[in-house]
Amino acid sequence: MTADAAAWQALGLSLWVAFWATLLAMPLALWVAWLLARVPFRGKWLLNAAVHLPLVLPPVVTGYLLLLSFGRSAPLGRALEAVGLQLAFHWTGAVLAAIVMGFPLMVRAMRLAIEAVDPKLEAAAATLGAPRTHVFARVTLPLIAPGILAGAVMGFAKAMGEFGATITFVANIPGQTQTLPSAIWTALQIPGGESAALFMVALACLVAVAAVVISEALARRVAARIAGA
Amino acid sequence: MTADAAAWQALGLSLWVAFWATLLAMPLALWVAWLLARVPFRGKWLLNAAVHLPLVLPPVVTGYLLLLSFGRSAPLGRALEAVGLQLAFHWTGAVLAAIVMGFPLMVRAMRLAIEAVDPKLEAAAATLGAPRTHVFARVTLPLIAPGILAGAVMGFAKAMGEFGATITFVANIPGQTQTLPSAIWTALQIPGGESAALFMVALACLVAVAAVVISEALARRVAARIAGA
Amino acid sequence: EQAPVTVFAAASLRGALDNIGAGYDLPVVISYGGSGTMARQVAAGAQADLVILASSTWMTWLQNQSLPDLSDAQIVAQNTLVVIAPVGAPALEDPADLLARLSGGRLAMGQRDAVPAGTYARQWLETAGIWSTLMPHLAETDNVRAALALVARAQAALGVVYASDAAAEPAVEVIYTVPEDHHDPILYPAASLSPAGGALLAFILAPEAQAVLRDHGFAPLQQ
Amino acid sequence: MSLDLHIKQQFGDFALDVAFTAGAGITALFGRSGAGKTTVINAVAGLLRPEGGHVHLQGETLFDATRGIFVPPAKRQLGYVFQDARLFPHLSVVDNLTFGARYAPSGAAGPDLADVIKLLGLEHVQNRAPNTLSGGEKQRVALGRALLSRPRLLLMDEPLASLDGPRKQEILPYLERLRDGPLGLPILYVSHAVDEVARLADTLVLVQDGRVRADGPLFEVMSDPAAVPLLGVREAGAVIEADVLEHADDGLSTLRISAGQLELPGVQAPVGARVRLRVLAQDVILSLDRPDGLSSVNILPVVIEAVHPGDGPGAAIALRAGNDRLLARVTARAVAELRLKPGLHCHAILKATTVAPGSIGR
Amino acid sequence: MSLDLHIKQQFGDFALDVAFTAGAGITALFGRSGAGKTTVINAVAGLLRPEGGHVHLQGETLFDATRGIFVPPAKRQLGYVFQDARLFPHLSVVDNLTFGARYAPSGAAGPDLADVIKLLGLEHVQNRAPNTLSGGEKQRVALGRALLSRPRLLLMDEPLASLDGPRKQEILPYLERLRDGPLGLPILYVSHAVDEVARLADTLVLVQDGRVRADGPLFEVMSDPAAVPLLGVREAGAVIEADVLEHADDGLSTLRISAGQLELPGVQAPVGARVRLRVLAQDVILSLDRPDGLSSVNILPVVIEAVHPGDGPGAAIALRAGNDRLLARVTARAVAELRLKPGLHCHAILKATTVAPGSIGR
Ligand SMILES: Nc1ncnc2c1ncn2[C@@H]1O[C@H](COP(=O)(O)OP(=O)(O)OP(=O)(O)O)[C@@H](O)[C@H]1O
Ligand SMILES: Nc1ncnc2c1ncn2[C@@H]1O[C@H](COP(=O)(O)OP(=O)(O)OP(=O)(O)O)[C@@H](O)[C@H]1O
Ligand code: MOO
Ligand SMILES: [Mg+2]
Ligand SMILES: [Mg+2]
Repeated sequence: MTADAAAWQALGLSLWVAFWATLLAMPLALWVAWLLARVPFRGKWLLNAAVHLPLVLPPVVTGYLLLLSFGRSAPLGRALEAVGLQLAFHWTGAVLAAIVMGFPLMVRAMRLAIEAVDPKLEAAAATLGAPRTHVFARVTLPLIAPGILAGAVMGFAKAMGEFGATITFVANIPGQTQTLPSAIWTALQIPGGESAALFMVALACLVAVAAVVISEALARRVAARIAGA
Repeated sequence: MTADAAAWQALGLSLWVAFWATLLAMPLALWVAWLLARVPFRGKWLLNAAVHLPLVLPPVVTGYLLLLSFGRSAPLGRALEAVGLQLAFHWTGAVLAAIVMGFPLMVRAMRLAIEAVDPKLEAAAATLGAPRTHVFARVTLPLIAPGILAGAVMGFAKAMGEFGATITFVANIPGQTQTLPSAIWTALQIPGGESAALFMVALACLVAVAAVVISEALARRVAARIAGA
Repeated sequence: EQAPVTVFAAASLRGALDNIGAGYDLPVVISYGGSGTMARQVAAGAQADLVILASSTWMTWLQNQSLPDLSDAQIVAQNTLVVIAPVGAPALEDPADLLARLSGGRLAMGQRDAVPAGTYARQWLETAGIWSTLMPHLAETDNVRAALALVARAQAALGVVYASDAAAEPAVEVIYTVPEDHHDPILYPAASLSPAGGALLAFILAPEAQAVLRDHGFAPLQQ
Repeated sequence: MSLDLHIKQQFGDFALDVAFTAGAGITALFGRSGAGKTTVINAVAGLLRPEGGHVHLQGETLFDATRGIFVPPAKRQLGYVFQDARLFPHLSVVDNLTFGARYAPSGAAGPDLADVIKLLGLEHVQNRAPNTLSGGEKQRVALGRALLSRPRLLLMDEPLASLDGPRKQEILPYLERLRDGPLGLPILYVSHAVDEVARLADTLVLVQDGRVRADGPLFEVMSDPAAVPLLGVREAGAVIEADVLEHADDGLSTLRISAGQLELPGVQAPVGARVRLRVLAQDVILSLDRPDGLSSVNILPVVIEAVHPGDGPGAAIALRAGNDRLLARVTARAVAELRLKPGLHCHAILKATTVAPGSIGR
Repeated sequence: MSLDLHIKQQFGDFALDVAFTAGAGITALFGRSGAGKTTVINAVAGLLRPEGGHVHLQGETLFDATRGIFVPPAKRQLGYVFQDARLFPHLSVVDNLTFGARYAPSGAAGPDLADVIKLLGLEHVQNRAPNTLSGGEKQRVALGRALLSRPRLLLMDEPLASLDGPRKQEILPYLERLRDGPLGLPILYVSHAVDEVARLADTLVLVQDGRVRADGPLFEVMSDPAAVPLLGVREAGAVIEADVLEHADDGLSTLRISAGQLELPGVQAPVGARVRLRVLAQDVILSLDRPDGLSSVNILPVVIEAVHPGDGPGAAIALRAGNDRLLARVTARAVAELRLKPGLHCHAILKATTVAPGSIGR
């Protein structure tokens, strides 16, 4: 396989992983953000700290902890493998790593957005008869669309760039688990690999630009609707 | 030096680096967030994409790019060193790496907060005679305090956990540039190093908890002032 | 307080080199990392007195960077490639049995292109004619020690690592030693960037330090 | 309907302790800024869980502090028109209007979207974003939104404050129809405007500094000279009932009250209907003799019941006209010159155009 | 002051094209909801940059579309009381009030913090967060905040809409004093309340559907029968000037108007001052003969100038009393019965308490 083909393959895998990671993490992140923003409960500080942990820990440690929890020798990993879900050394594990690593970013963006929603509007919806879930779906959710979008972009970008946890959890197997960052890193470990790396860095930049441009366009549409333009 | 002493030393350095990174990045992040949120200009998408790049690129690449730009053999690096500011292989470089890596997180949090400020309040301040800078300092800034706080926590946490870019840019010199993540990684390089690593991971967790708890307490105070409680 | 000697060294030397440094009469500060990173950092002007890599290609690259203070390279250590398994496993008679011995598990090794130990492992497996069969069953890590840990933690069934790594980990057992001629020689070249580095280099080459390296599982230097 | 409430709530040094019962029709909460009106209405809506008291609506307990009962707002089926409009900024005007429709009890009667848009004059803005509406337009959408959720009780917190006179004149009869129509929609209405209150309310609750100062049927509270300082001198007056006898071609209608007949313009109720007239104290002129040749033809024989000298140069004269009570406000000088005193028979001149006609409930 | 403006702005299918000049004193913008009042005031404040037109204040060009001049809001030195209060939620009431003080031109005269807190009754809330204020309290803080920035022109967008009657009665005289005092603070005032407008305004601008329908001195616009439909039937009337002659012990004051003397309660102006009286058309009763024995002592000889039959059962009668014009609203039946027609001499009975006294500016 040529270096170029390997690059495209890695890009494809990264996009795939980032797509699933973003999609899967969003509802959970939204739920956690909502808990943190709006629901008072004991031990909230613990959840809050736990959400931030992947930021504070070196990614390698996070990957290592994932391996210890979901690896083949861990009960959880074995149980999941028994139902056909293999995570370690598998692209699905890369998705999990990306979810975990992007989680603090997504939660924070969504939480800020939720906290900015005027509770008076939610109260107004309640007086109109809307049950809690409907208030969330019909008032809160559309109003925090910019925050969700921001969270999604951050999560996606992080998933595209995640390296340490991914390589530790799912290794760096070309064609199987070699994401774009792993491939770039690999290229950099070879004397003279800079040009191959540069090409892949350019691909990553392109993806970043595309993600940012698309998300901004979406955000502008949301904002325009509210501004009435 | 014992393993424990090394761990404390690494913790001290990481806290020091994270402190400066957060402090220095905040004004710049705030400015960029404000530009992105409120000022229309050509090429905004470029700035926006650039801010997201450190998320998308593998940290090692970011570190390598820093090394190429600010290394002792790069013109910029040499110029800075001439005025007494050495970055590469120096704790100041770790600060720079942490700033760059945490920047997207800080900007996003602040930007979301700025976008949530009702422009009508800013307009009201203007009609009272407040020049632009005063409107920002006396109305916008206090209103986005939660976002600034969120950005600061994220930036601080990221600075505590940054590994790839840091080790690439400033190396892993115990007592000089070995941050907590580098020390954890180094500990994992010898079989049986897990217990030393675990101890340092616990330290990192403690810092995370402390940062989160402190920031939440601050945020509650801000919120209480606005709610009038 | 004496000025310490700063060494940039390949991570797989961690342990042995720490011990040697402790026995030196000046304080020794060692920054560990991947060989490629080390080489680039030295080229970028890192204030190292001595650089020790795990890869001849990177040392060649570094020598070509026209650094005025860089001395000629000298081999300070040699290593052997071994196959490891969790303790208690029977010896591997024939590399052809590798796939069977994996029994659905994975073979941990350094990344084939990026990690020198992984490149040597690939060379061996290609020579043995089982590379393509094994390819789908690999767990390629970002450094050898990670491969070692995978086997020690039973995350991977078997691993290909250096003898020096295996020696340091009580949880694993060497079940096969790879013949030296099945891959490029595994050499650790070093070069000094200052007189202090040169002195330390000489100390490492001295028999006392070489004995420490051998204790850590490195192969004796073949001059 | 029957609303029976008692709300106790302490905010810093402001103590609210309000209790009243309201029957069918419109109950007005009237009081100065900061008196506690919004707080009461919030407690009824369930947006505030008061520290003490209870809220019973049609026999159902919505809140009871001692029994620990608190029905959440979404389950109360009340329509709340907020003092600030609180429109959903991400929804168009139409989507705001129909927001609550799906939660209305199935089969509940009430106005439909087209009716409401027409009544409130929202045709031109229906597809716009709330942020582009003028102040009065927002308030109208808020009113429509509450109506379309088909509530069993409508809570209105100064809903017409930013509406112009002509628009108010369109909406007020509509509210009356809601109250009087088949829906019989009861309304709890906060207002500073005495004329609105006088026109609409069946029950009046005067709130001052967190306490109820007077409450009861509108007629009684309004014609109680003691209420004058609370209502404001210029707004004091009586509300009386009248039967519509005839509509003449020139637009004047003849109405009968207990003391005689009145001729009024602009009476919309059909012949035979009972309507309500508001007679401001300041719009009643007393005459010792029955005057002649006046452009005002409404002259009633009255008996003075009491003379209440005010703080200033005015005096409030309580009058009996047949079975009805009227209030007149005259100067102290006139009291002296005309020797007005209880028991004196004289004539009250009412400007025909000064009374606000409006149909009345039950 | 002189304000000279022309604002052109298109919002979707709403076209605004408003031009007027306003002299010293208070200029009222009056119009129905959605007429474009807030848009005009925003353009004056600089919060909207209109598509066309200009704004000149005291000879200074604040905006000129053709010359591309646009002075930013912060440099205009105007005080704006918004329709929604727009208080700064993170600042206490006092900090809101004093927000603009530091930008006031040094040495500018005006009320100080203590004055404003007292006038607006904010003593008890001064250290509270805006979120805990009632609707009326918020509006008062907004007014105080604008006043304390020492503006050279005050823009008020329905600033009293959510205030109760007594509070309004306290604030209106204060606004008059601002207008008349040494500051001579000019005010551009949006209101739906005709009584506020009649009391305060020197110039009245009637806006309808984005156009000016009538504008000019208050006296003229108010007593123009053509303005009746815009003002609302019940609010039409005349505003006349009077000189204070004497204050009697019983609280009544004697005032001279061109047609004779009136006796009114509650006149605060000193003897010799010129005051303004509002006489609602519906509060004027016409009598062919001079009546006697009435509780109302204000009877003026008048001449009928014109009879304007209305759409309904009423007619507007334009009267001349001395040099002043009055408006009376009577029924068509009374017109017929009393045979009212131009040139007829008769008497107008004015309820003494129906006129709203207030000092007047220049
Ligand atoms: N959270 C709070 N903390 C302290 N005081 C409060 C709080 N909420 C309300 N108040 C006070 O309670 C009083 C009653 O408020 P409320 O909003 O019920 O008044 P209101 O009668 O509706 O007045 P308005 O006519 O001005 O709207 C006010 O003085 C207000 O300042
Ligand atoms: N951004 C916009 N897009 C479309 N229409 C707008 C926009 N802004 C204002 N309008 C329309 O312009 C008209 C005038 O608005 P404005 O706010 O000036 O009215 P107003 O006279 O202040 O009314 P109110 O008394 O109800 O506050 C309204 O019909 C409004 O819907
Ligand atoms: O020491 Mo290495 O570069 O991990 O084989
Ligand atoms: Mg209120
Ligand atoms: Mg308006």
